[in-house]
Amino acid sequence: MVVLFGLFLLTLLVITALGIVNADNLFAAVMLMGIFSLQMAAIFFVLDAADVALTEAAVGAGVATMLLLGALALTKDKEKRRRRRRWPAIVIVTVTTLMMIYATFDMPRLGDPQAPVHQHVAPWYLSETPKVIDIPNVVTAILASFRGYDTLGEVFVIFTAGVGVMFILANGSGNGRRTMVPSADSTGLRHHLVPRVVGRLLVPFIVLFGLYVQFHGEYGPGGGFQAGALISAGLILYALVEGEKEALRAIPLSVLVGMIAFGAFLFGAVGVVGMLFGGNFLDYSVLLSNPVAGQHLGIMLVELGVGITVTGVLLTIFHTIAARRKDH
Amino acid sequence: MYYAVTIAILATMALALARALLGPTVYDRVLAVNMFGTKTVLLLSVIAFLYGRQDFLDLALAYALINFISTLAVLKFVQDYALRYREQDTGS
Amino acid sequence: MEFFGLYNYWVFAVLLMIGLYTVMSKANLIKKLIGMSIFQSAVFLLYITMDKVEGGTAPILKPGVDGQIYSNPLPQVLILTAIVVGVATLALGLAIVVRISESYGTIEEDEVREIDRE
Amino acid sequence: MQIALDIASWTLLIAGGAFVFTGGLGALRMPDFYTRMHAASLTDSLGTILVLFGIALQAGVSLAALKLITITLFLLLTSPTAAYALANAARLSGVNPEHVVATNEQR
Repeated sequence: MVVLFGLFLLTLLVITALGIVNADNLFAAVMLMGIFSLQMAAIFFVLDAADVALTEAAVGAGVATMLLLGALALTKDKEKRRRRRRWPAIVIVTVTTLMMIYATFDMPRLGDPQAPVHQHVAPWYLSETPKVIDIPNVVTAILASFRGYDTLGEVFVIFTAGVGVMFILANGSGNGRRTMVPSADSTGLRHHLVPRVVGRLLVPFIVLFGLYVQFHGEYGPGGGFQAGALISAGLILYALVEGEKEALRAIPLSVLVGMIAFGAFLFGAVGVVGMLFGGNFLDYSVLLSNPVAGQHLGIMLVELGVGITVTGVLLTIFHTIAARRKDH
Repeated sequence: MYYAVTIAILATMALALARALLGPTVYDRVLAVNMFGTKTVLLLSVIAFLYGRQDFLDLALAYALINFISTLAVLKFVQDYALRYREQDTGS
Repeated sequence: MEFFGLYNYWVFAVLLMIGLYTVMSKANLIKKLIGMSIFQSAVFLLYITMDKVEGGTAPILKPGVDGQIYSNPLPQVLILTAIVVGVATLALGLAIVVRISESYGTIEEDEVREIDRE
Repeated sequence: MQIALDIASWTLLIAGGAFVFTGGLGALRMPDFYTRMHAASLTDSLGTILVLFGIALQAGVSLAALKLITITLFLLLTSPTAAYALANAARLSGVNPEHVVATNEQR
């Protein structure tokens, strides 16, 4: 029965995607993207991926919409309707879709336990995690320990993206003014009493919930990525209701930039310390005398590093885009 | 019983999606997003119980906390927009 | 039920191509980025579809329960990181679009190309 | 006792489902933006309370029930705020309740 619910949601997903493509008004497209993200999260949850659903929830609801709206505020929110030759694109896309659908008939059915994916390393991860690492959340165990290299790489990709956004937007646009200083009229929603009161009330809860997700990630759905996105969503809410200036006074940009660097550094440093203790890079078993406790410590530190970097990058990006003024 | 509620929620999601696609104003779409968010919270809670994994209510909690941020962002967007147009009308 | 076992893959194929179509045929750069997001989401959907095991539950071990089937955790790990990387790269793309808009005064691809040609 | 609890929770769940669906119908069928918002936001709150409390009765006294009550509380705070923000944004940009269909500019 739940599978049928999944099918229904998937159908809605396709309809939403078609709506997004059709929307002339970019603002409407962004709103439909919000619905798209909600549907994705629900589908992930139906398909047993609680951690992924939490990530999509944190990123899609809080951060992605904010970034798109911020960019729209700096550009135009109407797409120009024009006669273009669409037929080549439509033909290519249709043919490829049909070919891909034809190819899917060789794929294993949904939920088939004999599928090749479930034969290789996955059973090993599931059976070894209780012995070697001894935390319930296998996803966190793989993310932080078994495949720590991967995650380190991802953290550096995020790091690079954050630095890239700052390079592109933060160095003024040629006429010598510094654009990192928020404009004077960015008072946020101060004049609106209801959002202000509720926002102020909720910001601590969101940050607290983010910290819970961060440190409870070994036992339930959660971890550094989700926590980073949640905490930055909370602080973005603060910036919305109090204005960017106030938010930057609470957490200055220099602190955020420091967070970006420190999180990535912490991740790498845990790996190097493991090497100094005589293990391999990112091998946490040697950190403490008890290998399992060492794994626990290593995973906690690494997740902390991830959380700090993600928070720093997302907030820096938000402030960089929000601080820019459209004046031409 | 959970199934009945889930079906009601899914049907409402479809209605909200129809409103989002029909418009006509962008605010109708924002309203639909908002509705969809609340319905997602309910859906996630119900499915967590259907699956018998009640520790996954964290997800619904996350949505309950942060889903309205995008609506506030829309208000700010519109407010800045209106402000800018007023400046252009009177200033230049 | 056997027939619907492939539905997820079909949705994946259709979404992937909707994303590709948006990137190919729309001139607006933000619309292109949105299309890229849809493309990305389709890939996420493919991976998460593969992780599901019949009768399984999310790979968060229940203490003291023997014989419970768990879904495959590996695709989840890959996608979990990919979502956050996806939003970071989206931000990078948006930053470039904002700069283009400031330099050229438009975010339509063909108009930008025309200005370049002059 | 168990049966009484079950019946109570089922009643709540069914009523909640009905209200949720009514809200969806109202949001689709009402003639202009403000009436649609009225339909959606009112039933949102009531439906949420009914559904989540219905589930909470099934959960009994547990962490899950506490979480459900927390979710309800937060939703009761956030969804009226969102409704306020939305109505304000619409008003600010000149969507008028008098006109059944908004002016072309806002489309």
